Amino acid sequence: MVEVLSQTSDRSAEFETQDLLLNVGPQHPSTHGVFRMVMTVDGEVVRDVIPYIGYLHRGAEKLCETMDFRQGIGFMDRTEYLAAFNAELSYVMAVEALADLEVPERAQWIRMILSELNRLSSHFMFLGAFGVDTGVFGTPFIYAWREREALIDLFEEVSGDRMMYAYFRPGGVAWDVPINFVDRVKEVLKSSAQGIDDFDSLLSENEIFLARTQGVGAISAERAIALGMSGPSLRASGVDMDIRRDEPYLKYDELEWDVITGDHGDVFDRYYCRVLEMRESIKIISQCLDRLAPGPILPEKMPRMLRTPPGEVYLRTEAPRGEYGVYMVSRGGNRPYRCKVRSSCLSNLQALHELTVGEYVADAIIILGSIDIVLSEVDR
Amino acid sequence: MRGIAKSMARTFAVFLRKPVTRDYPSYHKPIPERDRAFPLLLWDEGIDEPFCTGCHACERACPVECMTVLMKDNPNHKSLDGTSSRRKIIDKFWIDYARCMRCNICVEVCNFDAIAMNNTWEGHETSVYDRQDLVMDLQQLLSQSRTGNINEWVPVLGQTNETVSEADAEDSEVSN
Amino acid sequence: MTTEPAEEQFTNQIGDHTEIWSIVDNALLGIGVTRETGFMDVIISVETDEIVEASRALRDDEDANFDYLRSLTAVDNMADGMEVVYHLYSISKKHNVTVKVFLSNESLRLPTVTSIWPAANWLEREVAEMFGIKFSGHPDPRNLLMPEEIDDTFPLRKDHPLAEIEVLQGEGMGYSGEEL
Amino acid sequence: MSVELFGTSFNPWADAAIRLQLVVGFMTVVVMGLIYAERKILARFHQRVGPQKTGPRGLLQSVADAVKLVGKEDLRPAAADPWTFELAPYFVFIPIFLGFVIVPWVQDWNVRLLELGILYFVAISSISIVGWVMAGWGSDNRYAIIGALRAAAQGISYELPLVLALLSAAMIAGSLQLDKIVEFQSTVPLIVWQPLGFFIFFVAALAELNRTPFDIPVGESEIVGGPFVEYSGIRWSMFFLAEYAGMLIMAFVGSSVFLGGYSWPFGEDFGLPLQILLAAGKGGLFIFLIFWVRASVPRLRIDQLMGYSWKILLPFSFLQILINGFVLVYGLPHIVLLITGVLSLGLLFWVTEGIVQRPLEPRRRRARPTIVQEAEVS
Repeated sequence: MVEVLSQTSDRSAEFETQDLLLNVGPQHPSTHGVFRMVMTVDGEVVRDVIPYIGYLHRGAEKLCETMDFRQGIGFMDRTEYLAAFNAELSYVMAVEALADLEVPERAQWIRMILSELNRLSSHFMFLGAFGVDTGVFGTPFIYAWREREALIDLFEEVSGDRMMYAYFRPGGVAWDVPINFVDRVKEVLKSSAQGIDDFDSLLSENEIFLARTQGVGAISAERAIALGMSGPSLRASGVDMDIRRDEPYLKYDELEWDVITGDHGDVFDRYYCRVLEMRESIKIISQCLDRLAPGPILPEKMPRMLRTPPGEVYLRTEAPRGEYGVYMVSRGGNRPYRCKVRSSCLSNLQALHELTVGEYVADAIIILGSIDIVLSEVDR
Repeated sequence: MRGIAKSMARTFAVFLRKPVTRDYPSYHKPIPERDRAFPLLLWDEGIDEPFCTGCHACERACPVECMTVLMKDNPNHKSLDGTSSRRKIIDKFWIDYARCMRCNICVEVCNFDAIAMNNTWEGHETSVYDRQDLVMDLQQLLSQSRTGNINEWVPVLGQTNETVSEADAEDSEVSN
Repeated sequence: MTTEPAEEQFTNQIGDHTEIWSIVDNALLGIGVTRETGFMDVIISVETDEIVEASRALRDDEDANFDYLRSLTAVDNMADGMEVVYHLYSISKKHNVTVKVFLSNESLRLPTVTSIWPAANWLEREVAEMFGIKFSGHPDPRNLLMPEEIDDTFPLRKDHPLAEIEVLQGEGMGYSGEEL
Repeated sequence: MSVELFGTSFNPWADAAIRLQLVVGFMTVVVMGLIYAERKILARFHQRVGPQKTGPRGLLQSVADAVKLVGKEDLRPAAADPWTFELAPYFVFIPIFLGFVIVPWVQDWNVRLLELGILYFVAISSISIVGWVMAGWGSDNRYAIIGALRAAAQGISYELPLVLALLSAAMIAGSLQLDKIVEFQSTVPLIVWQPLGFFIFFVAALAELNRTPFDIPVGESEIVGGPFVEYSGIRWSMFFLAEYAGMLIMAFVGSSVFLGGYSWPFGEDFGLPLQILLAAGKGGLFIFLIFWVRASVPRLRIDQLMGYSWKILLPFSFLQILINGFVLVYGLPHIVLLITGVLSLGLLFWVTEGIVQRPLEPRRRRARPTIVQEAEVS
């Protein structure tokens, strides 16, 4: 059926045609921030695409080199504003590895709950924006914001801020969660599950949505690996890689959960992997809540000013968009000598050219949406 | 068509739900005790002077260098027949709210519990027409605490719920 | 060799490294390698002109199979030159290695590895513009994050200063030098 | 040679002009209400509240918008083609309003009842495509030209199923005059005899109106508004007005042809108020359906859109005409129409589901980690 619907005749032999340069961004409704790409289009088909990034470059790496370890947390939040807990997590775990700090049990569970909740909120954001990219007028966006609002309210109750939490600290978390935390998380999980159901029935089976997303922007597993993609975008191609499982950090190896992989590596699989991943997140959080026991949340002896011995570590965690790594070099003292952020979005965005060329203009937009970039993480 | 029918059924089900809009300017949602807006200075009502002694601890710890602190000798000190035990006291204090990134570090490093993050709506609704108006001086920083329009929640690093519930059992009951 | 941390200093190394050492040694037969042990991963350093050869060996060797370039960055060691750091991972074998290349300040130039890992493309562009390291043979040597016309400023070098902070508090403060 | 209007006699041209003016003036107000209704209804589909600050429950929102738009500067890009750019809104706006000539609002409330009413309607409404292309070309903007070409391709493609669906209804009703078609439906509405025709008409109407899922010419998330990306102020609002007026006229033509307009189910004997209620209710239902679809489905891609029109809708509309022809020629009972209509509609749905490459299948869930399991064992 598809072959019949999408057949087009080869026009190039009949007319002399001229390619059109189409500039998308930096201000465009679907570039998810300040991203610019110049597309060469032949009619409706993209022949070439050149991405331009750097509009949001703030030098977070350089700034971190001039800050002590606690001050750097705030800048890490701002590299990934949609999943700031995950960004903080990589950073503080790198510091802990360097300073050889033992993190108390309770703090680890709290960290896991919050980073998984943050994964939920980030994926909701993806679903919303992606739904709008495919052309549903606002409905998925508002559904997403409705659920994200509940999550962010919870984060505010815990950390005091809605987006830039600065809550994870080297050694643990800054202060304990509120007394009614467990109940509140359960409440929020319930509403999130409802939100995922809403999305599932709104988009996942809609024929037009499937026609738009399936078979579009497909990438093979080999190419996805070679281009350094990570996270759901990589797993959608069928690569079974999840840092949470392969190199377990925190307590992920003590829980029962599955890694979701796709088969086709197209836009739809990237979307649906995320939807299923959200359900896994809910599963993880519910198990964490059962194991959350009272106890200290920072090590007994925390120095007032943290200093680390010289050394270097590349600490990677599985953030919602993929591998978020912090390469930290210390030469002793209270600040990193070099702090490099390995941004999953940057590496995923590299694949854009390969994904887009040969597709339609309208598909270019949803392909960009499907790799779910956060420009502040791309540019850092 | 079945999928489209399912989508339409779901949107119609949502159509019948109650709207979730919070009518913001006319309705302010109660914000949690831990909410962090911008830092404020606290007023010691017992002695009627600020807690802050101008020790520069917060100024040094601030990652974005948004603070400027000047200290002076306390005219109200006991040696000068005053009532205060503070030898030095804050003279001038500026915080540039436009630069502040609300990281809470100034609160954590303060030795005198003199600075706190504003956890009222006043702290969030700070829009002005001129960026210069976001540079708060000492009087502006103190005014909210002086009028009692702030419920202090000065987080102690590493504080667990057990210690909280023992110490402030009554408070937390009230706030919850 | 600027960093040679004593091994006994670290207590939280993950796992036993002997296996990965033997794999890497087998893969890199005939290539001069210096070993170190990092916090989580093993670190090897190779000579500048052998990096492409070593990379290819690490990727193509069946036991090593480092097919995934996690990260590529550089560290400015000031007087001691610079080092370029490759973090490699094998998706099938699930092991890591960190490869380092040390460069002297006189010749900040090394061959590109984009032919081995296409993922290196943008990462090398970023390193090139931020540190001023030339990657010879790079297919697309434009600036990545900075404007294209800037080619003599390298922000992540240690001798590059931070920008001045614009101070709004000075105005109307009414204090001068003697009061401070 | 004179016509009665409000008890006075006029020259027929003057009379038509006055009637049309009344309709246009009235429609402008109705369109404002329609915009308000769309915002409120879509808001409820989103679980929001919608406009609520301007006037009681936000009722004056459209008025405020109109005032703002009129007050805005009318900008023209320096490189634009001045004549094409400035005339384009009229080419979109005027044909839509000329289409109101043939609509039988209620019994005896109309501008003119043309004998070839349906033909006139489809002929005049397709002129507005020229306006779209002019807007796209005149703007000297690449998004605009892409949008204009999409609009032209889509408008022409969906014109055919639309006409054929209306034609098949007219075959059964035996007239192209809209009030005759309405009278024909005083007992049973034509949607019962022509379910396939109604579906084709509805889909083609969505495409003609550039509404979701066929809003690719404006495609906000891709080409940022398409042909009117460069327009502002009053010219932009004319496009907007034309869009909603088009929706209104399509709703009333659709309800007249397929739902029985003002007549069914109570006939014409119940007087004017009930007729108004019926006409407005059916038109409103049609419009609500358009809003509902807008809130629920994504946008098609250009090739899928064209393919759907030429390869699915067009053959099926011919099939409908064929069936009608058989029934009329051999004098078969109308129940045959219902049965074949439902069957062919089912066939159409089945074919439409074929546009999906692969049905939703649960993704592989890789079992528990291999490495960790080994570690736990050892």
